[in-house]
Amino acid sequence: MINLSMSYGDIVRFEGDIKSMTSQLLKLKNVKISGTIKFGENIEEDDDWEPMGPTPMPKIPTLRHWDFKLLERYPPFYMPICDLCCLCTFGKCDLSKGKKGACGLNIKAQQGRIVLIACCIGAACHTGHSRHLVHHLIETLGRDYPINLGNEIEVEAPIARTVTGIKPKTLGDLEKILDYCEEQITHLLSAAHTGQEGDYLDFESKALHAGMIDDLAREAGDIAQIVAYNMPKGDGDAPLVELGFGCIDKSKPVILCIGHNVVPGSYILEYLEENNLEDEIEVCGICCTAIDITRVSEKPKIVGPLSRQLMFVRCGVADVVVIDEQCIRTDILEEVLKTGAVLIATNEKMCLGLEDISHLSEDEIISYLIRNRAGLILDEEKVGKVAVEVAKIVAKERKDRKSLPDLNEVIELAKQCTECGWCNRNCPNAFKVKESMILAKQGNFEGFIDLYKKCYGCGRCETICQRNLPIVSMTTKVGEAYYKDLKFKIRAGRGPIKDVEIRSVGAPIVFGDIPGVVAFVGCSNHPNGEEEVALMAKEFLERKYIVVATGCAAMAIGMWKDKDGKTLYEKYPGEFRAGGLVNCGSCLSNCHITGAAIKIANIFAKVPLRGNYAEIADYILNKVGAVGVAWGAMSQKAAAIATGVNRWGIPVIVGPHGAKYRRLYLSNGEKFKVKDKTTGEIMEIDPVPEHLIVTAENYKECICMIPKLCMRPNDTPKGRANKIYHYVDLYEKYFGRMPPDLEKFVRTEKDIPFMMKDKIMNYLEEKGWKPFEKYPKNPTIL
Amino acid sequence: MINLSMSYGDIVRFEGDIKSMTSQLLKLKNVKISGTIKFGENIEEDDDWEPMGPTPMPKIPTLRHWDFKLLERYPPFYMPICDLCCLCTFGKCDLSKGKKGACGLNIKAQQGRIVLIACCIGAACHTGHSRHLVHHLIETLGRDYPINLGNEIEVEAPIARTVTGIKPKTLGDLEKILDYCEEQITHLLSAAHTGQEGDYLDFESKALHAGMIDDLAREAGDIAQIVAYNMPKGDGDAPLVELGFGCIDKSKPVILCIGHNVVPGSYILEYLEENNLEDEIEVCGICCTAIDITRVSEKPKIVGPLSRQLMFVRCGVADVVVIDEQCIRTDILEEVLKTGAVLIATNEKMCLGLEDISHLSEDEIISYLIRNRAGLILDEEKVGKVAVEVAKIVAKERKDRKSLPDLNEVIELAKQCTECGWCNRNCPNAFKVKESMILAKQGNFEGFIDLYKKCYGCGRCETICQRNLPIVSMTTKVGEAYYKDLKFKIRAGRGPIKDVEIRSVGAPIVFGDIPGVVAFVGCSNHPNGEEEVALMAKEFLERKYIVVATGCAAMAIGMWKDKDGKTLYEKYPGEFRAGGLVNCGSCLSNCHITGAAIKIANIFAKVPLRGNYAEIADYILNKVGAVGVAWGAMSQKAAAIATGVNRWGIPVIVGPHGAKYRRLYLSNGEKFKVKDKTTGEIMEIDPVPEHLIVTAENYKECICMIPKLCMRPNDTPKGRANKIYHYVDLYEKYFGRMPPDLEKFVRTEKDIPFMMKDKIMNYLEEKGWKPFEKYPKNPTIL
Amino acid sequence: MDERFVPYIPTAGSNVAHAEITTPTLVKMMIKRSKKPILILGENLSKDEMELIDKFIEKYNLKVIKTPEEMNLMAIMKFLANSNYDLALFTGITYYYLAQAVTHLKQFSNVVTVSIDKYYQPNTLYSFPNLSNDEYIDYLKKLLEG
Amino acid sequence: MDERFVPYIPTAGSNVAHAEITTPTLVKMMIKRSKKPILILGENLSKDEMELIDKFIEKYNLKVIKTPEEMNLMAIMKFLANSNYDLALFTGITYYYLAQAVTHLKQFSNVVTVSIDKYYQPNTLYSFPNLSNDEYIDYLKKLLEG
Repeated sequence: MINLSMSYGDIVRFEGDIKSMTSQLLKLKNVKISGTIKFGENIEEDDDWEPMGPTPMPKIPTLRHWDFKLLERYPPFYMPICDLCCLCTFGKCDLSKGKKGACGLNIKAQQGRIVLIACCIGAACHTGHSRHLVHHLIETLGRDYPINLGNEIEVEAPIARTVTGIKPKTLGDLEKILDYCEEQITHLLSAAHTGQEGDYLDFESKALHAGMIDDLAREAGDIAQIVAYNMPKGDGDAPLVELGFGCIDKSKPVILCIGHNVVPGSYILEYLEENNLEDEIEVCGICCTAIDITRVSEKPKIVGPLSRQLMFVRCGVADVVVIDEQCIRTDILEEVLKTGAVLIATNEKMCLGLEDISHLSEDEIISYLIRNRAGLILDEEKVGKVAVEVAKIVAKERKDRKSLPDLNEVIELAKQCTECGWCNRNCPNAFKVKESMILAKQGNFEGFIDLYKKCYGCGRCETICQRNLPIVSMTTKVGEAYYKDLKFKIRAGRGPIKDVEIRSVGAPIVFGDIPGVVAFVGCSNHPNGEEEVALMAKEFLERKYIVVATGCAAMAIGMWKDKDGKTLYEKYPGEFRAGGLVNCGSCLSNCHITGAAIKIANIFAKVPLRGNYAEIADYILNKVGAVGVAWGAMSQKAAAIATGVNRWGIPVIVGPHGAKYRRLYLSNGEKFKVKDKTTGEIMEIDPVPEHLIVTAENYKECICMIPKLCMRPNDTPKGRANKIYHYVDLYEKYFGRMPPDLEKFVRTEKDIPFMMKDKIMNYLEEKGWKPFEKYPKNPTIL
Repeated sequence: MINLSMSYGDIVRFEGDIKSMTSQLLKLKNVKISGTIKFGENIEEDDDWEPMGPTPMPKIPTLRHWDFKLLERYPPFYMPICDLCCLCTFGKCDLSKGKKGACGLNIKAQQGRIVLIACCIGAACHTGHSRHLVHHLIETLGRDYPINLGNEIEVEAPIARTVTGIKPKTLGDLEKILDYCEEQITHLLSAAHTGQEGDYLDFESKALHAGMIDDLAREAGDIAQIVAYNMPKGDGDAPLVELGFGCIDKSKPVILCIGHNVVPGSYILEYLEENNLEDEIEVCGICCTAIDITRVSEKPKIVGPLSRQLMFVRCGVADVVVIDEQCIRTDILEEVLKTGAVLIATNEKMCLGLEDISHLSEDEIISYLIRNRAGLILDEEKVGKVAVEVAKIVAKERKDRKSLPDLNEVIELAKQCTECGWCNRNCPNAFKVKESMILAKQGNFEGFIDLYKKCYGCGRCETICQRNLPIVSMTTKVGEAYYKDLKFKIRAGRGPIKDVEIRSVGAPIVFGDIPGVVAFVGCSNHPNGEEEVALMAKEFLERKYIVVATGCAAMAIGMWKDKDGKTLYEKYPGEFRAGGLVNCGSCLSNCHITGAAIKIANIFAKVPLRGNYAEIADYILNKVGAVGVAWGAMSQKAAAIATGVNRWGIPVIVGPHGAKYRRLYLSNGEKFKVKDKTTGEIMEIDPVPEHLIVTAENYKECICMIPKLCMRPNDTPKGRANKIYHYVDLYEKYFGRMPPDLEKFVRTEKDIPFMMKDKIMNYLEEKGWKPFEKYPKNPTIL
Repeated sequence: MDERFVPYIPTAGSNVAHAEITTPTLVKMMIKRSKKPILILGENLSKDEMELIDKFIEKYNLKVIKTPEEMNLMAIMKFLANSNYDLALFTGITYYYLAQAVTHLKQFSNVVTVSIDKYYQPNTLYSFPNLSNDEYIDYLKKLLEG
Repeated sequence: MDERFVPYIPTAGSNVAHAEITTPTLVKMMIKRSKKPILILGENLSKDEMELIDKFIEKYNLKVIKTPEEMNLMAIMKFLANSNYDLALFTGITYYYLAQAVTHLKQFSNVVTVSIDKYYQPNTLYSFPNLSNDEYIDYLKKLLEG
């Protein structure tokens, strides 16, 4: 009997009989050994890549002291979206205006609790996704399959190293990381139960922990898929792939993959390759699945971000829609069936009530799908052949099928509109739908043309329409007719940042000579179309910031062209350097952005990583001028990602709808206190970065906030002058005035950019500005 | 190097060098072994206790076919508590009257989603709790510590065996079970993310899966604590322990433990024993911690269920309040400090913003607490000495401290009442608080006396009171003054049901001769005081049902005395037999109730357990006449427990507030279809059990529903006649009439109890009743 | 806002759409217009109230289901949602329990639901306002007039 | 219910307590009674509206913060909650964004909040009803009268 169960960091006793032993290579049978192994730090000989730091595998309270430091400076600012709590049958309880609920909870703690639940759902989402990937890849490639990101990436898993103390060498090692994630998520979610945590700061500390787990889980998943599918490994020259409605070849059978999980799509690509069908069948994707299949092969095309999902499905271009998990419209089945296409669900997380036909043979599945038009196939390997063969058949059937009304029909439909105006009022953005209808009645499509550009296709206008007008279809048709040039390019997701890139930008970032790293991430549900994010990226690329992107934001950046018809991906290099535009990949790949910040601390500044969370985060907060922009952040995943990023000390800006997350971390904008590590002295400094997570009402505000949130206490005067230059220049460009709070960020005259000296000095005098007498050489809040 | 990572069911490759080996007892150093072990089914020689069934370690879709069978017969019935969804920043979305949300979701799926989230929180709570217990006990007792429940309990873990296929032999084996639970919870929670699951039936199937995980996690935790703390192991004669406000000796220093986790309390008991202080210090508890510390020792006393928490704290009897986790008032810190007592928080799930003083020495902690009155001690071993020594000091300080107003003060306070009436309106039960105030102004306490009995002390009346009157304190004072006899007895939680008990009741239960097993479980937040549950229990004990209880419901049953001053625990035996009153223990111990049903299938009917979920559940649904009553079910845990119980095929009745769970499983009350396993024939049968989860408006309705929900298709005519006898008799007793749906449950004349023949035949004739021509010998829905 | 038009337990409402206030006169009109009305009658009325309700039932020859005596309230809701009753009146049922139960009809049926109890019930389509005991007796009497 | 008194985006309200409808006359009275009023002014007004608002500011010599130009709206909320401004007027701010932001003041301050925008804002304490463009101009003019 051998009875071993180990979890990292434990002492394991084991017992067993050895009954047979052959040569050095043991074939064990009836082993009986008895003894004790200290499992954990000492388990691996070469596990001494770095001495273990103070907090490997932190539990809920382990990093609480760090969280409380952050929360002291950036206290949670709550906007309770509801006066009530309805989570248990004690309630509903009215918590408004200081009232307590039946369990004793107040409204601040309730907000923190809801944020915690959201972050747990987000973290569970990424952990479940990564678990699925790792499980699947271990089944196909084995537990020992090595994690090797190439010679240029030695710090392969900066988050895992820092958080868990594990340096993952094989896919099997990633399982230990995910075990840890699942245990933490369970404890965290538990704390949201009625009658558990009661303090808002502790809820926030737990939310920050959930965010960190989310970050860690994403890293495990992305590393697994990079090594298993041979995705680009930090390649700045990753290929440019096609993006946009316009690049889908409708003459071929079309397979559309929606979601986040690369596995089913990869089997489709494999089947096509094996059967030399790559040029016969069009494979395209929406949302992160799209990004990830283009990291596997250059052939598939990216339709666009999730905000274009309903519109594209309504187009009826797809013959087969393969869905996996996350960010898929929950009415996708109904929508796909309306177009005459076939839907294949492939993931236990989204079964949609469909019959599980996984046990059938591929041929049986194909005929089932042709008869029934939709089914659940949990054996992803079968999806390859099935999707392709069904697409071939369905494409023929559907040849003359029309899904959208034609323009005349749009006019006729518009004429049915009663002009009640509820479409405008049920629109999350209060867009002028009614007015577009009124124009369309006269054959004037200007309203719809504008709508097409701005709308993110949620369909709430339709659901409230008394006449059941298919407003999204009408919008889509007009868009199709009037936007002829929907063909773009995006650089395939390159994955992590190389160590060598970190070495060359480390100093200029830490001293402020590169004015900042701006990461555009998350969903594309912002109120004014994809273009806004592209224009923001452009602004900072031109100013030689490092611009990083992932997920739907990375697509949005590709959906704008300059006058020469070039996208930003064609104009700017893909390297992590000043003026570089780095598409890391899908939402999972967000880990490489925090990863880069960590690597700056480690590779450039030699701060030890292993189990050393707080010191690394403190370094980033004080010295790495990075800011995340989640302009269309929509989901619980986005909440978890942002909160995880915040725990590392990186500020985040969200769009106006982000206010519905209910909680920001805002400082009071007054002077901050830090310690100078060199002298031990506590001193007052300028309030940088000013907030940890903050909303911006619009594009202009966001653009002007970015340079400000890139400022850090560690900036050299030259670096700060550079950052101030952009802050002032952008404020003047977008608001036609000096920034109203500039005086806070000028520490001494040396911080004033030479070109703006007079102007700024005049302004500062007006404000009664006084320079700081000193500021810290080596700032820390620990 | 040794590099082993194992999870159940996997093939593990391992490598390592053996550099030194001493005798049979190996001291391993630089081991190098290479080989492959098939870990899982074949790992243990004696792992062939039963061949593996079809579904060990089921994933989300594995038992979906079973769920869909249940849900077809008992479709979810939704009562949407809110028209909106506010879970993502797409929203808030109005889902009322058929409208879809921005993600495409409809209101049915949204209700299923909320239920899933609640069940995940519940399951996380129990899993986290069990993980904490197992982790702690492995640290102190070792991973190999055996699981042995004695000779009379061979099937030690019926749930684990059925669900996972594991027969846990050591504490270490429980870790594998919890790993599985955590992975499943993560996947399940993920499915609740925006844009994942979209079908209400699949949400329900996932909720059922979460419920099953909850059941499994509870079993792991309760088994761990039973073996580690030597709690009663199925002992029908477990000692009677003291219960009630009245049994606390206020002359001694009093330590009050609140929550669910036995660990800190057990250290307090240990310290008292070691220092011969057992008679000097009074240790008492509220909620499940109270039950579990009395399973460790007979000395501590149970104050009462969670509904008495605020009242008892307000009494000021406790000098030190030790909280652990779950069902604790979230304003406990504020409440305890008001009484001058000291609060010790001991669990990462409830930190309450307190300073973590775990790293200090016990003496330092004591003086910290005396100065600061509250702190967080995560090293539970230290809690033993600290709580006791602090209690000694604080008790002296507090000697003359008064927490409650005296009766004259109550009158003076009442006089301040403006009679605005908002106390009544903010009371979850609309109790007549204002009227009690008005009476009290004249020194008449009748209103408050009645309130004291019925109120569950949520404090919502206080929070809305414009005059900030301490209504709960006033009620408590009146109760203290007018209820002199608050001393009761409860049988200490005996844990599992013995195999021998199962053998003797198996046949009579399955054939219906024992009319049913009624389990009173869950919280005590029912609108009319503890007594209701005791009276229900009494009713069924007198009728020779088997009555089982756990948690706060088990306490409520003890809080009623007959005219001789005896509680039901003193009047009825503690064995699992007709007319027995079985207190299994805390909420964790609910697992033994489903466990008993499983064991009936296994031990009596020889249905194989291992990895054989659906067949076991099908057996229970059709043949085991058990019903759960969660009269005051309040929390997400209760939602998870009930849903888990439902998946096993056991119906549950919840009190009127249970409607706020938003979802019931109701049949349409028409004939059901089953297959006769013997003949393969599909046939119509009587609709039993009629519902899977249903609310009752009041006590009377609940009592009359119990015998009905104990009916099963497998009842013999004699058995069914017995069940019908009680159904009719109770209906007549409580409603003065025949049950209005009786005709549905009389299959043939043989089902009619002899004593009621004429009456029932007359009734049936009126209703135009026709007998079934046949009914199945061996009913199944599989 | 007039407290009489706020749900008696203020958190009982389902958020966006709350019942319109109605009067005895309007209720009588609704009954007359209804093809198939029904009264769901709980246990919580006083003797005086019950006498008036009995007369009301008689006057309009109303189909009645007593709950819980004759049927579980949730089973009634399920039944009504699938029935051709077009008007359902409610009184005498535990306030918060009805509030929760009737959301089923609110979302999943077209039955016109009316609370004729003495507390304003937000989750029916129509409801009397919050009434004192005397006012309620008065309302019930008005139901019998004409 | 009158649609003019339903939040312009009907889901924008915080559930239990929604703004009381107010009028230009009442707003003028509130300003006069206020010790320290302030106007938070967004970017979304038309030229005509802006001209009238400018006159209104001048007439009452109002302290103004322009958002986002001068300050982030959330920072303004945080600032107001800790200030001694006793009356805060709002107009020209993205509707749903203000709806969310102002819940902070609703829960955590005693500032009297008033929306003088053209859409009924449920989460201030007082608000104009939903108005057409013409009606809104009319309301603004009334603010200047007297």
